[in-house]
Amino acid sequence: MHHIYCPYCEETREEEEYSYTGEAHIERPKDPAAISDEAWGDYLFFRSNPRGIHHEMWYHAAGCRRYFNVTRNTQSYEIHETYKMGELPTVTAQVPTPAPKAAQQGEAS
Amino acid sequence: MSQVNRLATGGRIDRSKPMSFSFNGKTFQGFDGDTLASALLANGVGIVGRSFKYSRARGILGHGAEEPNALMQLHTGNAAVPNPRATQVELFDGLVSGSTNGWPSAEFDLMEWVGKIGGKFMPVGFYYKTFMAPQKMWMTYEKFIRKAAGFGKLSLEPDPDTYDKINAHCDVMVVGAGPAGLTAALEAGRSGKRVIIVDEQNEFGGTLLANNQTVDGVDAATWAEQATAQLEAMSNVLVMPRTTAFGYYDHNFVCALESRTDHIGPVSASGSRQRLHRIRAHQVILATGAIERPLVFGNNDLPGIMLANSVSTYINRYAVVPGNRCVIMTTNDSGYQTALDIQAAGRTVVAVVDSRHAPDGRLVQQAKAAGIEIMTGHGVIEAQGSKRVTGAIVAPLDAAGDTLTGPGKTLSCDLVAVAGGWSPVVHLSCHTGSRPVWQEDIAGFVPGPSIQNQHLAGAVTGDYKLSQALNAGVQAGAAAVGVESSHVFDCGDESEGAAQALYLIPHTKPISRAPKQFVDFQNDVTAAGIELAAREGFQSIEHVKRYTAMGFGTDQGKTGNVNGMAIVAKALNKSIAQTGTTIFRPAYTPVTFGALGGRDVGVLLDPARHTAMHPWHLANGAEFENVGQWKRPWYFPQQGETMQQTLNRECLAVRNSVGILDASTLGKIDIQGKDAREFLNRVYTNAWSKLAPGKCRYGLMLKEDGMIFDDGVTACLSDQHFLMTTTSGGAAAVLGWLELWHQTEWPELEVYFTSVTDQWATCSFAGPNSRKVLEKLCTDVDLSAEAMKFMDYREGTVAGIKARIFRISFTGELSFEVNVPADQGHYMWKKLMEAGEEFGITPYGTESMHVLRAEKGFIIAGQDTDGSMTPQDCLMGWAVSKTKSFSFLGERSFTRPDTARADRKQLVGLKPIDPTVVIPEGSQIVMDPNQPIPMDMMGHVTSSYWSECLGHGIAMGTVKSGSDRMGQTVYCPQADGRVLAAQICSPVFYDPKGDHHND
Amino acid sequence: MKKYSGFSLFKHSLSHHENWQAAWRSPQPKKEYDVIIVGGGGHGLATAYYLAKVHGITNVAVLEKGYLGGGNTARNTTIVRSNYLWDEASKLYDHSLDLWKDLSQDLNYNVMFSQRGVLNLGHNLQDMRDIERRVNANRLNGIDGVVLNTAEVKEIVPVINDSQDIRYPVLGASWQATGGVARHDAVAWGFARGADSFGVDLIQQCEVTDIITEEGAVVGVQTTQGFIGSKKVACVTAGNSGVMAAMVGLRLPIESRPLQALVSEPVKPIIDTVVMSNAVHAYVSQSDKGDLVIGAGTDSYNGYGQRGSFHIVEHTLSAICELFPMFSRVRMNRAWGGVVDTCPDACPIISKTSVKGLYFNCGWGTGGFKATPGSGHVFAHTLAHDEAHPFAAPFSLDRFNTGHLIDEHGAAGVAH
Amino acid sequence: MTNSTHNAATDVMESPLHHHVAHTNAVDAGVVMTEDKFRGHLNLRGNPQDADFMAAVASVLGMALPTEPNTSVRVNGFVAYWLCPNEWLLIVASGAQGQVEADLRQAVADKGGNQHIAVTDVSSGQTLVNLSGSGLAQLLQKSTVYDCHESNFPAGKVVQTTFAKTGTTMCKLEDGSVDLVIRRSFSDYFFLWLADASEEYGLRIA
Repeated sequence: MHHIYCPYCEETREEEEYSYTGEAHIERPKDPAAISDEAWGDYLFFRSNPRGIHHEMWYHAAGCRRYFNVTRNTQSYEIHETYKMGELPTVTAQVPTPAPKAAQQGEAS
Repeated sequence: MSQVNRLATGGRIDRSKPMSFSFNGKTFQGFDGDTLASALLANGVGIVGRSFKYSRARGILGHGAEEPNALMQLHTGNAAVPNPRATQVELFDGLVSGSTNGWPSAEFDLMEWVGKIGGKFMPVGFYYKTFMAPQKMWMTYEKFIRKAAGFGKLSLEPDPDTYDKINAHCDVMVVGAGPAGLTAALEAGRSGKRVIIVDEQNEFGGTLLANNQTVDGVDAATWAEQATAQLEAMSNVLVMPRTTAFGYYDHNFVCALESRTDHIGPVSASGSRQRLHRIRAHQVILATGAIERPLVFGNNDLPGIMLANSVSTYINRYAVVPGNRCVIMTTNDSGYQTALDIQAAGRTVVAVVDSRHAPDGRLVQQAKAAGIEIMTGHGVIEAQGSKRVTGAIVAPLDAAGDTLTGPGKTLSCDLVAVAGGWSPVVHLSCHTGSRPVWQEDIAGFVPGPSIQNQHLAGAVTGDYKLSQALNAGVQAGAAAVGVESSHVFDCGDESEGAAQALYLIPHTKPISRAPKQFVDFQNDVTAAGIELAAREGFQSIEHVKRYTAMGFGTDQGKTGNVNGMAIVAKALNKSIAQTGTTIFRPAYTPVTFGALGGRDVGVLLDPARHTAMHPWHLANGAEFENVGQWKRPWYFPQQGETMQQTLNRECLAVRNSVGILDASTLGKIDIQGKDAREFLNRVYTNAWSKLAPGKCRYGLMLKEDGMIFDDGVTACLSDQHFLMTTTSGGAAAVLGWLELWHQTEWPELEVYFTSVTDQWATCSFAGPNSRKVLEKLCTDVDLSAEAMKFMDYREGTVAGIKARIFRISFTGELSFEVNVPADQGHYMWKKLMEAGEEFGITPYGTESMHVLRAEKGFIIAGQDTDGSMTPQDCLMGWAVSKTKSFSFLGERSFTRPDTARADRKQLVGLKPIDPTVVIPEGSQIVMDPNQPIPMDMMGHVTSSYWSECLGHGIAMGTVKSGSDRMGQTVYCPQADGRVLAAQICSPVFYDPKGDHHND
Repeated sequence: MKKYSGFSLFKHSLSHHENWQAAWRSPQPKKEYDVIIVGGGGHGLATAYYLAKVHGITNVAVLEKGYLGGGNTARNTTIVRSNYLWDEASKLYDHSLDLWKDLSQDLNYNVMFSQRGVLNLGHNLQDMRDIERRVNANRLNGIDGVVLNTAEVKEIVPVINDSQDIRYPVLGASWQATGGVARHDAVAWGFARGADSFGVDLIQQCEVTDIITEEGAVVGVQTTQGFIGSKKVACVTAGNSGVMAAMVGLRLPIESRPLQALVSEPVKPIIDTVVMSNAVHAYVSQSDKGDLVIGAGTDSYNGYGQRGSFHIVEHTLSAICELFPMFSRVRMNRAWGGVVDTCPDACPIISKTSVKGLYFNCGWGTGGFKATPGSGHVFAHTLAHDEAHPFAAPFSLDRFNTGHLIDEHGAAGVAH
Repeated sequence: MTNSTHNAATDVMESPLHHHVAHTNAVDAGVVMTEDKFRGHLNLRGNPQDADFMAAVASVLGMALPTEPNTSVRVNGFVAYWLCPNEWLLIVASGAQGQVEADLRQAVADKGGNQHIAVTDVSSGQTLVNLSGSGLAQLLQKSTVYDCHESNFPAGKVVQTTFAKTGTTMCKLEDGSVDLVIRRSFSDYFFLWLADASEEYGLRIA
């Protein structure tokens, strides 16, 4: 049961007030028409999904209705920091997650 | 029967309050302060149940949460409670109890013979090795297996009790009110911080209540009473007896179950039976103590074989001595205390059998001085008896306790008290993912490192001395509130000799041939079973657990696990540290479903949302439909009407005169700001740059994958002010969606969103006479066809109320929607009904609305779309702009290979060939109904109705390349064998040119 | 492999069960294998079994970081059914159901597959439309299923609350009589024993720490027991698939979420079938031991902790008490969590990757147990032929780029 | 621009909780509920860093908007709740919301009119409920996951959080009672919950 600090309400609140909304820092391509189907598919669906440090977005649905970022360990569920939209994390994984690159299909199938 | 084992004096029972209770149909007497277990033992009841697999007679082993055998069936009728432990049931007058197993009774169980004979063929894992052929027979075998399933029995009637929940917050949560918990709470409480202390028992004190020691010169039990009174006097401390902390979750969230009325009667007379406390604590102190381990030897499950510490507890706390001639089997000094207690109670100690060769502790000396016979370097290798222990075979052991060094002899006895060492209660600390650590010196697991703000105190750390527990509690309490304390308690001489780590006592025969040596009593897991599992390759402790079912019982292995792990380790030639332990999961002790569900049942299961006009709908006989959380009128039947007759009447009223619909449930989002148009351009498929104030436009909203997510009409109230409508079920999701994009991607856009769903009540009235109705109530807006065109928006006064008027239509008829502040919604509705009376204004519900819109081919997002439909699939390419400079959400996905395919399923109209037929919604569509199964399915029917206005059935459905198949006949094979044929057509069945709504 | 039977039990009882042999060997890893399967859960073991049995490929290692069948196989609510909506999914799951029917005999291991029937309840009109649609699709695909009304549901589950005045009344259900439950651990053990008997090496306590590639092709894996070579590496690691993919710099369309389940104390049999309700998030059956086995919803966040948040369990049990008002007096014995690999379309990935010789079988989300034999069977084909089995072909990774998703939860909301 | 003014005629207006007055009122009730009906509720959005905006609002309300999270300001019958860094709930006298909205827009326009603001009348979509009594603390514990202990929820504090299975904005008052903002469509559920949760203390509708 997470206890999460909302950087806008400046209080730690119960998990029930929030909803999780996915990996953070995934930027929408500036010119979607210009990118390949692979790159678009990657943006839509492919995620880093690490075991360990994860930067993710939560929505303070029952509170201030702000989205914000959380750096959380997906194994221990420890929350290292929460930070506002547009800010960058200060706690990052020692071994960085791989650069975005979709696992693509071989030709045969 | 008299209380043969009850002592005349002593204990914490109230002899002035006798209580009568029944067990397996017989009536007994006990006292206030008894547990069902202590009362049964007082009355000399030995057999309390039968074992699960072998139907062996079982008696009470322990005195608390660890009890594996004494599972009861309590109360009768709808109050029946299956499976509570007799050791945790407080006695009350009139309590009705019984065993959960045994046929015809627990005392004389015929299944015992099946177990005795069949048991030989039922080693662990035997199910996996047989009953395989033929496969179909398994269900038949299983029927018999299931007959033996389960312990207690549930009533078939609904539960008469209620359960509720409390959210609590504190600075310090103390789990356990034994010596360590009490001093921890006292220390923390003195700081003035908010403290909660819980204990599963009715009385605080834990081991202090059955202890002969003194605390700072005060008798232990008296000290506990004083400490409890001090805590109760602190306003910042919440003292909760009968409350079990059963789960420890992340970020110091602890769940505790408070039993509020179980000790009073079978059903709660008023208030809740149990209350779940959801506690968020800054600091948690676990003072959960330790549980004594039994030892594994032949027939060690016979009634009359008990934990030594439990025997002492029954004597000291309940004034019950559960036997006359007692053998104590011990591996450490604590067994000697039990011997002294038995002797003090006036019963015979036959011998203390100590596996150690040269014990010399303080208690050993006391026992010697008391003249108690001590057999050092010996072990009980087998118990004798059938329904109760009658003797113990004792044999000499080598120093390691591995091998017998001489012949055995039999000691006659009716009670064997077993002291096999202690297992700290590490359960809660495991719940948050911390793995327990084996500590060789105490031969037990202690809590491992944790990332929670967690402190440990007392026996849970493997330190069993009373003074240490009290002092550790002080330190934990001080640390939790950030102070220092130097208070040290004195409990006299507590010196003890070293304990021996012994789990299985060897027998003259190898394990596989020895009499059954039980490890897990509840699941009938034996040492031989564990050894067999290891032999068969189940080497991980988790495998052993799963293969043998060790630790799977309702006691979750509280007494048996460590012994089992030791036996596995030995079989594999590993250390216990290497073998490791299984993980304890919540709940520490079982928790009623009712308490976990709380009050969120019945009408409170989920909020039912109502519109301002809801009272009118109720008063006028509406049938309701659940739409999201909303209750919407489904149809308004009149006396004697079938549902179809109602729909026909409602639909014709709209087509021919005027009908009225409560459309308040549609989501409404107020959008203001300079960039509102730009924002709409990005989230909708169509263009919003040029929509003039006073105009409305329909919009489709897509997810980034290009699939329809929501739709609705948005009105331009002023140049920088829009009102968006969403589907009834989608309002919250759409608002979250808009905020997501605004806050995360486009914060530079100056736009604000505010939900106004609840602010506005919406009356939608449709039909050729709708203008006439509105004209009667609204004089300040020119409602003429020329002045107020289709998709126009005006502000005006309707029935004296400032209103927003929209000329939009979901029925294909001339139609208006009037929004008024919801406080006046009910009034507005009534005024419209009055005004419409002369035209026969007819209220209609969602079902007629569905029919009317289907006649016009309008989609319902979520019914005609399913998350896999693009606008093009719905033949709504007209609503998709190709000229917007910004690539709107979802646009890019249109050009993906699959989304761009020509043979995608498209939404088309379906006209049944037989006009009287209404094709069932959900029918699958095929081109050739005679093809063999599996058939090539082309799509399915999404919406289908009888159209009274058109005089035939109509339907919408998805069909592969549907728009290229106009005029083709498709077939819908039904489960009953009928094949319904339909012709593919435009989904617009009614007024294709739109003359009516433009009227 | 010594055959198990009632007779063998009798025979061994004469020697006090002292002579049973190990169900599988505990070999040291060889230097190189034809195929390495990473993940010794049900799906990985089934893959190994069918690779050997159907394709004759026996120089295979299954590498398991913990113990066999210790992941989601050990943690699920064991529901088996095949009444999925879309053709692609229903073919795959029905293929699996076919294999289930003879699995005990095939493996000579009683996996206790019990076809006690599965009900999927509908609580509102759209639920019922979806049920009709799915059952019709099932029927025309040759999968058994009928739509039941409330009274018919009540007949099958007499203890269900059939009142129409409750917040979300039971309006009806789909009923797949051939669905049911199986003994989850036995499935892993049966496949393990079967694979071992063909010579497959099952290596436990062997964690893969890296996947080694040369020139875009797999050459082996680095493990806690050293380097093991192979030109084909198949990852069948469920919730850990993202971690495996990251080893070669790939990402997957997968997020790993906690999925919680719980059991009650054993009580005398009270329900005979599997009852599932998506709308109120509750799934229940009763085991042969008497436990009520209950599945809860997925937590919304990513988590590898094998535990989720308490409120998910609370929510599920309020729904259970609403559906079965007498169950509120039964007690929860134990609750736990698995790590499920959820895909955007609630369908699996059975696929090659851009790295030659690297294959993934994952994304089964909350519904993988029922697919165990089918998943292994088709994946073995994919590995053996370096080309997807026809039933597996739609489940390739590139559907996320082409848009050819098989949207089971979008369409029917029944992903469990 | 919308100026929705309420008709004063009370038979025309129904508050969200109007039909619950017939509740069996307990003697010595531990929980007392009072609906403060028909107050004007305005949702206000704007940039608190924009001095012109803040000044404009202050000129209308006669008080500065609260900028500290979870706080409120209460002056001359105006109440302003902080909802998020750029959002406030203004509670004004019954029927005054139209005028206040117009005044706010005018005041902002007077500052140059370039401010990015939004004012939305939500008076009818929600209602203000006051809860008090000796059972209040426990009732709140049953109903919300927020820590309502006075050390965490002092007078004047405003919190948006859950209330049973719905949401609320609640404000602690000086007298120890709590004002709750309840959405209209959830008000029947709210009352069912309240009646159930307060049963052991007794409930009186004032």
